[in-house]
Amino acid sequence: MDKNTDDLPPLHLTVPEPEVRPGGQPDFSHVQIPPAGSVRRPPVDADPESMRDLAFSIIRVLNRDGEAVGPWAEGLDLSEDQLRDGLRHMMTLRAYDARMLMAQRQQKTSFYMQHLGEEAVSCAFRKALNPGDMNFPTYRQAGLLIAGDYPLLTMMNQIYSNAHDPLRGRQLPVMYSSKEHGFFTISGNLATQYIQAVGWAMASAISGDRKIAAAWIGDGSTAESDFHAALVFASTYKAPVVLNIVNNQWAISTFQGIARGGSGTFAARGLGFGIPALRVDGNDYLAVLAVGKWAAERARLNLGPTVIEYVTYRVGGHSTSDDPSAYRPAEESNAWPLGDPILRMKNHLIALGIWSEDRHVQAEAQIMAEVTAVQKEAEAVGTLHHGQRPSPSDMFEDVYAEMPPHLQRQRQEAGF
Amino acid sequence: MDKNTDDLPPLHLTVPEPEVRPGGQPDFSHVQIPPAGSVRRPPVDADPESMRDLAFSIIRVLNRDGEAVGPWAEGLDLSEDQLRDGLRHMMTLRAYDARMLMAQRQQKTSFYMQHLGEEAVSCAFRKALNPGDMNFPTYRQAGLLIAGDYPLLTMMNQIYSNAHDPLRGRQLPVMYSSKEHGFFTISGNLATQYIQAVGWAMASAISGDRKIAAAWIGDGSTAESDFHAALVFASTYKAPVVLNIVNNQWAISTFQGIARGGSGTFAARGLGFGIPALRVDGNDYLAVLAVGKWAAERARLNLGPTVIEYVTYRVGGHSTSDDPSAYRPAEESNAWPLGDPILRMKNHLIALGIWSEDRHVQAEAQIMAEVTAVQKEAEAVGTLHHGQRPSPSDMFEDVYAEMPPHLQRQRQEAGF
Amino acid sequence: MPKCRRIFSGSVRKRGSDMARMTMIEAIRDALDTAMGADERVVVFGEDVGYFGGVFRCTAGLQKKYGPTRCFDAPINESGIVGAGIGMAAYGLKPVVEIQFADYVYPAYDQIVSEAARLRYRSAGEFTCPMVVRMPTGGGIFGGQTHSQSPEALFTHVTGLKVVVPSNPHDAKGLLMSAIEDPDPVIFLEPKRLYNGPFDGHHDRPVSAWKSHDLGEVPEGHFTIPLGQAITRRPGRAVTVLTYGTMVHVALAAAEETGIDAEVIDLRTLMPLDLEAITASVRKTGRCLVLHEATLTSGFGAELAALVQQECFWTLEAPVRRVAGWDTPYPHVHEWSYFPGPARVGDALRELMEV
Amino acid sequence: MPKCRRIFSGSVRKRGSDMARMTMIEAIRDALDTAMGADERVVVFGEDVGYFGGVFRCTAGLQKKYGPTRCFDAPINESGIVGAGIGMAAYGLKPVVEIQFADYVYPAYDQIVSEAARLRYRSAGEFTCPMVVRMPTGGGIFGGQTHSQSPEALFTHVTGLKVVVPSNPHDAKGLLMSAIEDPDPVIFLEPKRLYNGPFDGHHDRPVSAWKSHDLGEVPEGHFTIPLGQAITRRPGRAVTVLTYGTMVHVALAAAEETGIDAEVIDLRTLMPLDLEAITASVRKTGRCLVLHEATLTSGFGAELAALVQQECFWTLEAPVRRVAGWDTPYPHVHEWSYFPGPARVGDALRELMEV
Ligand SMILES: Cc1ncc(C[n+]2csc(CCOP(=O)(O)OP(=O)(O)O)c2C)c(N)n1
Ligand SMILES: Cc1ncc(C[n+]2csc(CCOP(=O)(O)OP(=O)(O)O)c2C)c(N)n1
Ligand SMILES: [Mg+2]
Ligand SMILES: [Mg+2]
Repeated sequence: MDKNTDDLPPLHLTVPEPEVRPGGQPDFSHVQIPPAGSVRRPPVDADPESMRDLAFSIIRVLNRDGEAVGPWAEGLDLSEDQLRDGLRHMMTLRAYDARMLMAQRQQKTSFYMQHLGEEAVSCAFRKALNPGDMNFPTYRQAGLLIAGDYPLLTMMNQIYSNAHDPLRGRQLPVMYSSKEHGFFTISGNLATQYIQAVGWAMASAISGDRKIAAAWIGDGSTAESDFHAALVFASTYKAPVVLNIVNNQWAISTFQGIARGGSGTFAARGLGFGIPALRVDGNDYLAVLAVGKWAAERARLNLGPTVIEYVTYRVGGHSTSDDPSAYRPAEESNAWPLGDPILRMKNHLIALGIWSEDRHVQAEAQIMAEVTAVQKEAEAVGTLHHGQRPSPSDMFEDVYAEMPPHLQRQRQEAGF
Repeated sequence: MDKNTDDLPPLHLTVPEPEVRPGGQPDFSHVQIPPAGSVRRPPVDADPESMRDLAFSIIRVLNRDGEAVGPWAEGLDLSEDQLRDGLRHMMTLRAYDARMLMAQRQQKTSFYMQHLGEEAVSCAFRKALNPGDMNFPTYRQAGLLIAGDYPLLTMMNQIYSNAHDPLRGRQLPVMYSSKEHGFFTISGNLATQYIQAVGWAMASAISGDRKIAAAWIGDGSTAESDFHAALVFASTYKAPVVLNIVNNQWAISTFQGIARGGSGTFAARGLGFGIPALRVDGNDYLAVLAVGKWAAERARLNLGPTVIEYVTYRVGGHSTSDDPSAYRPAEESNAWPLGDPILRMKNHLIALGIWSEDRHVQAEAQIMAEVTAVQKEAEAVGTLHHGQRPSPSDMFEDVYAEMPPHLQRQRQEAGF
Repeated sequence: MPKCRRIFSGSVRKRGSDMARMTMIEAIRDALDTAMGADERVVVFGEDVGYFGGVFRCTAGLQKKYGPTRCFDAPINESGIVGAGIGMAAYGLKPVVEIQFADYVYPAYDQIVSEAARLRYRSAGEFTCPMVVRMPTGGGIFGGQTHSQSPEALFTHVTGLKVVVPSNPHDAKGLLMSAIEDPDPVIFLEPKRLYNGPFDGHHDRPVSAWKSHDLGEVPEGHFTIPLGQAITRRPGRAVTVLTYGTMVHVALAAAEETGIDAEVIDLRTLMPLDLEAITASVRKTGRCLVLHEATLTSGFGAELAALVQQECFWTLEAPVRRVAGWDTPYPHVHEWSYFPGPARVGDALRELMEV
Repeated sequence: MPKCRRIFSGSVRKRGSDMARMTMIEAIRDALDTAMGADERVVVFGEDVGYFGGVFRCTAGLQKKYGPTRCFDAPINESGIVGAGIGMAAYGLKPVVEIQFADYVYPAYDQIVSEAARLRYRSAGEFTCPMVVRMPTGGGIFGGQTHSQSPEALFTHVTGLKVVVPSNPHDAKGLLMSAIEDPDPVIFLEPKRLYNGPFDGHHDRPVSAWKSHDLGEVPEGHFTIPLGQAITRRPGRAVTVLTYGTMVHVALAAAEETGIDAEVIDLRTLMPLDLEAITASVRKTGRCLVLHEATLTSGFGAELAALVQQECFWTLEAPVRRVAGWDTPYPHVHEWSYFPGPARVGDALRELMEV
């Protein structure tokens, strides 16, 4: 035993703090961003230990000139239509967000959560999956639905909790569910679905099926214990699942340093489990798609799980209940070095000669008109407090497959 | 999207299995064991990333000739008495285990858990700590008490749940508690205390104290979610805590491959958090002590947590309720390549010329006589079903600091 | 064990000679085996349940018979076990997971409460969770505070769950098979003190075995007992005893020993509850004792007492009385002072009759 | 808001002019501030509670005042928050941790039930857990199923815990300060719909503010209300209403609107429970309504009903009646059909008086 402890300076607690707070000058100079095309692309069956570096870099495809470069660009082979669809999906999501935010301010709904700045992540990843695969999303992946051609009208009906909401007004707005579209019912409880995705993938493997699962989690939520459960199970049973981490730098008011602790990156978490872990530019549609496909292929070939960290930035508030200017400089999002995913994709299409500034302005207007038209349609059905709303008698349905006697009695007492 | 999924072979679930089961030939040839003295000893303030290799090796001090060799041996500087004490503590623990196992078979207690083969881990680690430091042990670290000179008699009184049991018979046998001896009350619930240890260490840092904490967990229990909570908190706040993982190859009937999954080692878990992670020969008293001191120094210098994986083997059953021959070859423990910690320490002392075969035989007899004498003393007080037992009226005490009215009423109703 | 009339009301089974003598462990294993044999979607996993067959051996032999992807060991992470089970159930399998002891279910509590119980509701029936969570419960084996708990009330308060507690091998099989076939999540609590034989609380008497008990006779093959049906274990006119699990046997012993003509109702399913059976009996007897091993305050007995006084107020001749575990952790050495044994139950019956 | 008589029985405070008008958020913050100022051992942490001051702003300004090692952001891991808190409490600090919504306490349930609640018992008093776990509870803000729950019964069943639910700023401060000074773990449930103003269930009427309510007046400085003491909010002779939190205000409104002379008892502390106050009132009125927002089955109302019928059987003129949240998840759009508002409570009162 050391005897001279008393000579040591006293201990003190380290509490990580972001570089800047409101009033300060936004500064992302510590974020190391490798040039597009510079990170290697290992074969999908490479030994996880051999690609450890990928957890500490950032895979990028689109360079400053809007060109798709490097090994991750090569296998993509997207048609012009696919490229334009990608852009359109992101633009649609942004327009949708704008309208729904406004609707919330007009009290047509109680709550909304937007994707501003993160559109590429869910819109691109959707295209890495096949029909029948299942996403276990958080509340910030509506692009999975939009890029999967889920009807905007149905989404809005959910936001308005009106009579056509397929979830019958039971869920908080944005907590969509669509089995057909490979979109698992969203939970309000963080991280719980990460392990469920692993279980779903295990079930597919147990059944000798060919479907894979994709789990979704935010940077802050990786701190939750179910994240660990998911990694333990996925690693042990080599479950065919893609473990997505969306690092948008913030968890409500809490900067990513609190959840990340001393590890350099969130992707690094995967390394402790022998799971390949890749870090990707989340504002780069093509990089997200390329890495998503790589991971999906691994899963489908029964090579097991992959961790993907999408490096992006939450430009808006956490939700309509949040005002980020209270805890970070208002201009911080402008300083974010990975740019706007829509702008970058637009520039790529222009560089390819299949798009133009004019067509973009046109498309923007057209998309907004479409979204607004659908919104009218949804509002004609009803909004939170007006129009056709789900019947309160529905409240007692679906608690169980068959309504047990005590709920029948309660429904009777309620008089619905 | 890939369109030709149907051409792929169907998925199948991987369920890890141990190399051998009963009937098979024990085989540890896959366990790579570096020679004693061959693993480097970085300075305590080295960058965690720079010592990544230590999570995949095994730090060893005692070689086959009983010599203490290499960089980890150098700083130890133990006196002859300290060396002999180490041996004596391990021998005492083994004798104690033998007697208590027997007592359980004689139904003097309901339950017991032994340490056979793992004596070095807790006996040596205890000597890396200072008075005032706090261990958060599992049920398999009684060496912390024995090496800390906690009275054997009190331990036995706890095993017998007799009138002198300081825990008043409330806890299952082996679930000791001693604040004075830096031994936190053991929980029956796995892993819960790992994060509590981190909290305790944080409290010490918050208070500007100089005390550190040591957390303990088994290989199987690292799968529990609170393990993750502990690593997240320890990594984030740089808590002055040593995070011990005792990998004794088995979790009841479940081999370590189930909890470990695809990662090479349990120590590797620490790497995902940027926490230095060391793997140690758990059957090597000097290696355990050297690494324990190194980690304790880091903590005390406010450099943060360290993960230590002790590679050892659970020679006995999980508990008196377990019969391991049902799930592993009975001879497996003989094949275990790291040897017997007591034998190795004995050989070291003999090599140093401060011990002999004769003295060992003598010591063995003497220790057993001592333990047996204490056992008689404890049994004279009482055992589970005989002699002086705690009063049932005590049952209602300590639920709260002050007994609330409803418990007073219940005690009255109970008639105690 | 006192003789009790067996009334098979509600049990749906092939009649005939297909009966076997089983312990409750064997009956549970038989239910799992039958379900796995009949339906490929049934998968069984949990800590130590694979090669070894579970610390209580309820799954012994299943891995060998159905292969390691149908019955396997899980990492020690209860939240992971239940969470993975939910994912599997949502995929379309029928997972039957084991929590090694009910005392260790709390790490999985969030997955059960926030997820399993609400999947159907929040997705309007699109995703469902046909999963069974089995766990040994109750004391009587000197297991101390972490191998003795009875957490049923923590599940009955959670809407969307069904909660089942069998009291014998016969029911254990029939109820477990119903639970596996149920479209919703079922918490299946197995009184561990009953695994190897009936137990009436006389811990100082020789242990008895299921093979000499009527209810150790278990139908072979497919056999279900519908969830939500209580059963009268002993008809009586003086007082109704509402209980379940181990306490059924204690209640029967107390009735025998006091000579009080108690009607002992084995609830079997706590949620949904067979309120009709309860009120019919209490209206007849006018007195009611509620009996469980779990701690008293906010235990399931509170709900029973609240319901009985509400439904049978005008026929009650005395307040509904509760006998339960004391409001303390389960103390190792004082197990038999803690356990509500036949003496305490008998006293309560006598006092209740004196009102 | 109906006027209600304020009875300060049991509140220990400096009398005089040291009173301030506060919302419940401010009162909670004031309690934390006062406690942190007086005792260095008090530390406050949880998700978003540091720099930002909590999503409901209950901890705003505390980090600035006491520094980041006394008030800080925690990773999003409720089990970690409570588990670390237990370690700190065992060290000798007095952690006050925040769970962002009561709906998110389940991941921490194991730490609370298996550890915090039993530390003192299992170590025979050697290690203790003087910790407060605060969390916003209840509905009324269109928060849907995961921002509306009232899990109090899941804690009252766990021996070793104390459970507190304030109904106004005055009590929130006094009870929270007692909770912080308490030597044992306290679950402190804050009805979020009351944070900014009293709420009687008339969601369609203009919101009112605490500043125009008597109980928005809060003593400054050190001020405690002992745990375990109920208070009569409205004396009455016709029927006793047992309730707590938001429902206190609903009960007062229903009494006012029906004209029924109800005695409304605000329990304030559910564990330990002020049984004397309860029985004294019910023996006087002969009728009892139990009222809470949590789901009915196995809710804390079951325990109250069970106790009342047991203790007051001979004076009860009607069965104890429970009004509570329906046994369904809290449905977003049907919030006001789910919430047991003044109409439903009024109906129940009327029916109870007709028996
Ligand atoms: C179990 C649980 N704890 C706390 C919350 C409250 N909460 C909702 S979102 C959020 C932040 C999540 O941040 P992150 O994971 O980074 O996702 P992001 O919102 O940035 O997409 C918190 C704390 C919750 N929903 N569930
Ligand atoms: C939360 C919880 N789950 C399950 C158990 C049952 N259990 C007790 S010990 C044990 C195995 C632990 O194995 P390991 O962590 O490797 O420790 P070892 O016994 O080998 O020292 C299990 C599953 C428990 N005590 N607590
Ligand atoms: Mg985030
Ligand atoms: Mg082990």
